Amino acid sequence: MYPLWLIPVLPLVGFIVNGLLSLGSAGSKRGPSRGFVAALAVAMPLLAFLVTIGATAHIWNGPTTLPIQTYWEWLPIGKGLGFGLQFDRLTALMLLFITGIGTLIHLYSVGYMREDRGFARFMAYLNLFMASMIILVLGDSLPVTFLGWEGVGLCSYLLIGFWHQDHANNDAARKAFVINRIGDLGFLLGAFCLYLAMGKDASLRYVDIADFFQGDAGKALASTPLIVAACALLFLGCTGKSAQLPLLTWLPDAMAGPTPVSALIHAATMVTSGVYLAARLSDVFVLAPAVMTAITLIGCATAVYGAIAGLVQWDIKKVLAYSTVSQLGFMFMAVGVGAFDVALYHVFTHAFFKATLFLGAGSVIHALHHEQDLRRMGGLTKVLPLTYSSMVFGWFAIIGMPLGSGFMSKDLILERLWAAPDMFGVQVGKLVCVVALITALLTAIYMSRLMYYVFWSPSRVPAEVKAHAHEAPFVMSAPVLLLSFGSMVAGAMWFGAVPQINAFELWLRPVVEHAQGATALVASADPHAAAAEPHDHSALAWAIAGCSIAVAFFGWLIAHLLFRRGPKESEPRPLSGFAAAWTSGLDRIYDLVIAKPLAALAWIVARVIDQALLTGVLRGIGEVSGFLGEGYVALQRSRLRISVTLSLLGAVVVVAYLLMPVLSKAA
Amino acid sequence: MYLTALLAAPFAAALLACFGSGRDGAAATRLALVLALAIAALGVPLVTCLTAPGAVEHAWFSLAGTGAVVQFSLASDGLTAWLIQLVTFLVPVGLLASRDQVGERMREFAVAVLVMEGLMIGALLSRDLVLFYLCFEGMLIPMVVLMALFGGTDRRGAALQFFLYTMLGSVGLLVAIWYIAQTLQTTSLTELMDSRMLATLSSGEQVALFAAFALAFAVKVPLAPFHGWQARAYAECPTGAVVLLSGAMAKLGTYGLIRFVLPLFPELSAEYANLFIILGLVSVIAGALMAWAATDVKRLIAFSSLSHLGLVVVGIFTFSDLALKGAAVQMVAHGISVAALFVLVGALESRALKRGIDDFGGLAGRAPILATLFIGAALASAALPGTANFAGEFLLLMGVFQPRQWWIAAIAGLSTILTAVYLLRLVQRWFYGPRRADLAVLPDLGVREVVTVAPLLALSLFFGFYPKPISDQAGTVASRLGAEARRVASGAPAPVAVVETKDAHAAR
Amino acid sequence: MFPDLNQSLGTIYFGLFAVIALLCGAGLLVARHPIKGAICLIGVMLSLSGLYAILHSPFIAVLQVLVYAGAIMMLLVFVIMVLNQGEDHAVPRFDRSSVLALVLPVLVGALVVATLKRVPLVNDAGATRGTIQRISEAMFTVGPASPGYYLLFEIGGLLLLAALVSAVLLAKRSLDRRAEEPDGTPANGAMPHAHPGHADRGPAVVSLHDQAAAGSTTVTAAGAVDVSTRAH
Amino acid sequence: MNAIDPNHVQILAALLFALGLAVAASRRNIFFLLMGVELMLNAVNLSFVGFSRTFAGSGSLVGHLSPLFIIAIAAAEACVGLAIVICIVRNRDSLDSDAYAEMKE
Repeated sequence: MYPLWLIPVLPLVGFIVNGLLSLGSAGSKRGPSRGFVAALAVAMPLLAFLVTIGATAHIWNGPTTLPIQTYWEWLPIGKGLGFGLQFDRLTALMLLFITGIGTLIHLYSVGYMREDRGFARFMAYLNLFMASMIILVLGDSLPVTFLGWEGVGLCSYLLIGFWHQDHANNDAARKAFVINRIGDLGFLLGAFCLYLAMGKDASLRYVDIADFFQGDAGKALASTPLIVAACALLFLGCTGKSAQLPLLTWLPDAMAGPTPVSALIHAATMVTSGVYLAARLSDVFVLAPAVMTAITLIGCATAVYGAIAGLVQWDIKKVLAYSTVSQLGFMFMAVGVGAFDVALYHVFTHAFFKATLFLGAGSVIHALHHEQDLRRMGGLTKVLPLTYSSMVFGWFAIIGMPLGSGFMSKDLILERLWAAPDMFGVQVGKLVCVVALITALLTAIYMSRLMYYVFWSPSRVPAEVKAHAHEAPFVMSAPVLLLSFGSMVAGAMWFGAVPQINAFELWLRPVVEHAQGATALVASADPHAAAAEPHDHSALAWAIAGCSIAVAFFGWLIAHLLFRRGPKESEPRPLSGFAAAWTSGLDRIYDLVIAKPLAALAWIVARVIDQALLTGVLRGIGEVSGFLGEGYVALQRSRLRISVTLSLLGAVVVVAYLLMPVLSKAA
Repeated sequence: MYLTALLAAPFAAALLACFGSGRDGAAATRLALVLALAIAALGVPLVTCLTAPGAVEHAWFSLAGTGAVVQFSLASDGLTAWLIQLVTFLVPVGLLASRDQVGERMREFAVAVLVMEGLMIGALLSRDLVLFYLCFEGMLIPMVVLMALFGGTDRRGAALQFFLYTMLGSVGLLVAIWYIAQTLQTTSLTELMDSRMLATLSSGEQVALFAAFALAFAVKVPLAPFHGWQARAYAECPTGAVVLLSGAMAKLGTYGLIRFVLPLFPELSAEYANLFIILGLVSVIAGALMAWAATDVKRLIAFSSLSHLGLVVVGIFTFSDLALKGAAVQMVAHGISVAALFVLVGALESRALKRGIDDFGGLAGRAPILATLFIGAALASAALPGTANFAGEFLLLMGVFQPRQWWIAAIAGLSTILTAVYLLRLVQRWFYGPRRADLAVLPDLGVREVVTVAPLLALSLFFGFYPKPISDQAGTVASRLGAEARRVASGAPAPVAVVETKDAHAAR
Repeated sequence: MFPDLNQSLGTIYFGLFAVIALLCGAGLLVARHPIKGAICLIGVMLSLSGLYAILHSPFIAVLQVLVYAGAIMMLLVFVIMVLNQGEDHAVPRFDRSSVLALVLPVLVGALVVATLKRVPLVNDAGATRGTIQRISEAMFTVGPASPGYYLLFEIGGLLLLAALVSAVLLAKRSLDRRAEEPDGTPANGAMPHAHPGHADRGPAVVSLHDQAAAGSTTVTAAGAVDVSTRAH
Repeated sequence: MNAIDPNHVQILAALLFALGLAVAASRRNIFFLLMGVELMLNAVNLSFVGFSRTFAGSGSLVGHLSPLFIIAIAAAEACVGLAIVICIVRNRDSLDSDAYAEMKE
């Protein structure tokens, strides 16, 4: 049996050792040996990566999945839910880039966080994150995935608030955790719905779910309230983790964390787990077309929202954060039209180029002594040549320049959108495709804006900072270069290094084939559907590819015209006007509609209902009985005479009672 | 015999502890700790032995004025066994945790704690209503002693309120037990359960008895409108006592609901299930909101306890198999996590003599071990997957979730969000933020405190990944006890076997 | 001892004594000073003595004068005069609760009258005269035929003895404490560190403070210490 | 033989008892309390003596004997009662029976 358990356990060991080292050295000035901590923290994900490659080799040409490994019985659900790990092609894909890119980012972190006192703690958290993320994708059932799902949320919390001396970071961390919890509740309830829908053979294991919903019994449930609820709730879980509307506000705030964290968690891996879940449960999602349409629309809205927000940010990390939001929107658009493989492909390419961009941004920030404002950058091409070249590759990929990885995946998404069948009589796919093209234009504009402001415009860096600005050390620049290389070649995956064309699609076919087939079935009802006719397909593909290339160049052109001279203002100040309203509008609405009323309710319940009313009633009862008691006690103790009188009165009553036969006679 | 020994052990230990040093707190602690650990070890076979220990049953005394003979009846099954593990495990924790607060008077403290342990074990083991009541009410005495002698500034008032409140709650129970003895001539639980004798009473009588039983346990849990004593008592209790009060004694309320209310009154439980579910939901939400608004951290944890146990009550009164299993797991899990939280708050309180939410800040830098353990305990309380609380809450929510009553699970699920809100608020206020100059001399946890808390968290993790022993042993028993109510609630016809025994009973 | 009176004279005497007894009783109720009350009570007792005589109980009539009016009231008056502060000017003789208390006697009286109205009593011709001889015979006959009054008599003697002893002890206890005091050993053991500043004020004071501090003061102990403190 | 109406004797005894009760129950001075009790005892004595005229034989004798014991008890009571009064007055400096209430706390 292949030791799958090693993959999560290795980083977990790193977490435990480094965590204990960090705790144990709390008293010392410098902390534990950085060399050892760094070596362990990087070695563990690297080993996990190697083990993953080994596992992938097992399913390369043979069976499409390793046998499920169940280690022990975890929860008494159904016939007993085991704690099991499942390694199929989807898992392999996710794990390869999670551990691979994760290792690179760990390496980068060694350089980035070296001087920080909490270095060991930071590396421990990163390792814990790796372990959680691995469990998320490796779990063979919804509860095991949920273990990783909340685990990554926890790590995200710990890492966003890593510099916990500053309450701004802590607030951001708390917000991320709480909003993720909202999504997690959706996840749980959705899982329960699924379980109920499956009837007597219910199980939460993915294989059982897939078997059931691919069968006739499952298909009979299509569009029933239970399935719709299940999909909607599970998608709520995805929106929380993957920062879709309406639960996206935590992601920009999460940039409070150290930059490697933003790259690893909030760009490359964790935020894509929503897409992973949707792909994993694709057989279920396709049974609720209404939810699928909603997913497309929400993805579209999120993409537009993120792109516009990215356009007006001044903080380099915020730009990238909103860009991530926007790209995640693209992924969900694809999910919504049943193009799960394409969505995952975009996850894959996005992981490379967004990690490149974030790490590059981190190098810039590092070089400029933690300056994150675009208005204080510019002209850094010469100063940071390695960073510059790698970021150019990332930029090239994200705006969809031909043959960059972003172009490949984005183009496929547009293609599938266009080909999507009508939903409820409306050509949602085509509409969304148009909007997505516009978003792609915006993407090109805001990313080019970033590049212009950082590299291609006159320098606005203060002289004393510029004097000390330097290229990042090798441990930092090497991972960025590797990733930028990846973001160029990842696009080739679709065509494949292997003999077959569509390697990526073929690779994922065993996992999502059925679900996409189901969507195609719906599609085939429409005779004009492009997907049904391969001949049209290639023509359409070329047309869309042309549009998308044109859009990329056009966006770059606009950015060149607008931003090449740098920003008008050079002094940082908070966002205002439209930018502020657009960026923090959602926050304000939530604050007004949910947070404030809830806090007020808490206050009312605690102070008014509990303390005033309930305690008041209690105290009232106490007072009354106390008053009565006092009165009685007063009779007993303060007046000797009265107690004598009362006892004698009692005697008189008794005597009178005894005399009743006599007294009742007439006189 | 074993059960009798288990019941007698804490009392014998209390006697032995009387001979401990009255001056040397450390020596008294050591003695009490050794005794408590020995008792804990004595209780372990309950869950590890494959066969259940033989039940003890012999006539004890006849209840004057009724025809009933009170049986000295002890028995153990999975549910009892696991709660006894919880109790016996929390006693040493409570003793260790109180070392600093109690100081020289450790001997008296230990005696009271051990007596309370014995009474709790008695209440859990007893299968006779009168014996149960004696232990159930007797627990109040050492608890009030602990509270009134070793508690905070408002200890007398809190102890009095606690005593009166719980006493008033269970007066009805006393009357109900008396009435049962009077009319049915027996107080044996097994007899009452097997022959369904209570069903022969008129409906008015049944409702009154049901209300008396339910009220007594609802106050103990506590359930929403009856939680008036809770926050004050928890806040004023010394650490060791509050560990037992919240960790173990509160569980006797939910235990009573499962052990007595569901099997004795299945029809009425089913009939009034919605009432209890709504009260449970109110506890869940109101508890969480009050915890959010609380400024005294012990009160905050008290309210969180209200919230979490409210969920257990909701689960119990949906009668579903999963929910009852979840309730069993959650009872143990919550006992562990809330004990850890209270021990840590107590450790901080004994250092700084305050415990307000604004009294500390930036402690993570100053006391990283405390911060780590506290965040761990808070996350366990927030039911992070991998902790026993998650296993409990997951099963509870899953069992509660029904298509027709989806709103129950939806509302109950909100507690997971709110828990995160208020616990993280606490964590942030206390442990994060800039270091404060007024807390310059605040030592981190010592070895003794780490040894107290770390096993709790380790256990929570262990049961988080492997709750099977609890869910299989305790959960199955709980599910069986709720089976009749579940059947009634679902409207299914009575199984044939029950009808037969009824007829047989009538024929006799 | 006393000759029988004829009917009319008996009734007159009865009426006379009854009126005196009632008037003196009323005087007791309203008297301001205990001495006046005591004198009224003596009046009641003397007139009752007369009543006993005309009711054929000469022995009791004599005892009434000797024991009651003579001994008991003597003692009472003696104590009143020893304490010499009996006048309760500070407190009103009656207050609101007294009015409540007056309901009770009215009820008792009404009950008796009502009963007698319904079941009138009549004199029995066989009634015995309570001479010393008859009483002594009844009381001191020992043996199987005895009604057992001698036992009561013995118990009464024991009771009186017990009363004597307890009265002595009650009165002596405070004297005892006063005698012990010069030794300077406080009963409850002074804790020297409790109030070092007060040490010069004598051990009794320290003792009192310590008791208060210990919070375990019993009333009698505190009272005793209080008395001894005042003696300083 | 004179024939004093036994009803009148009983009524007189009842009135005296009532007066004694009134004194004991309404006066706050501790001496009046004691004297009220004495008055009630006397009234009971009178009642017994009165009943000695309405019964024959040993019944009549009881009416003569009981007052003797009552007088003995009254003496004992007065003796102890006064000792207590002395004790209390020394400690409390008050004859007000209401002022002794705190003794119970």
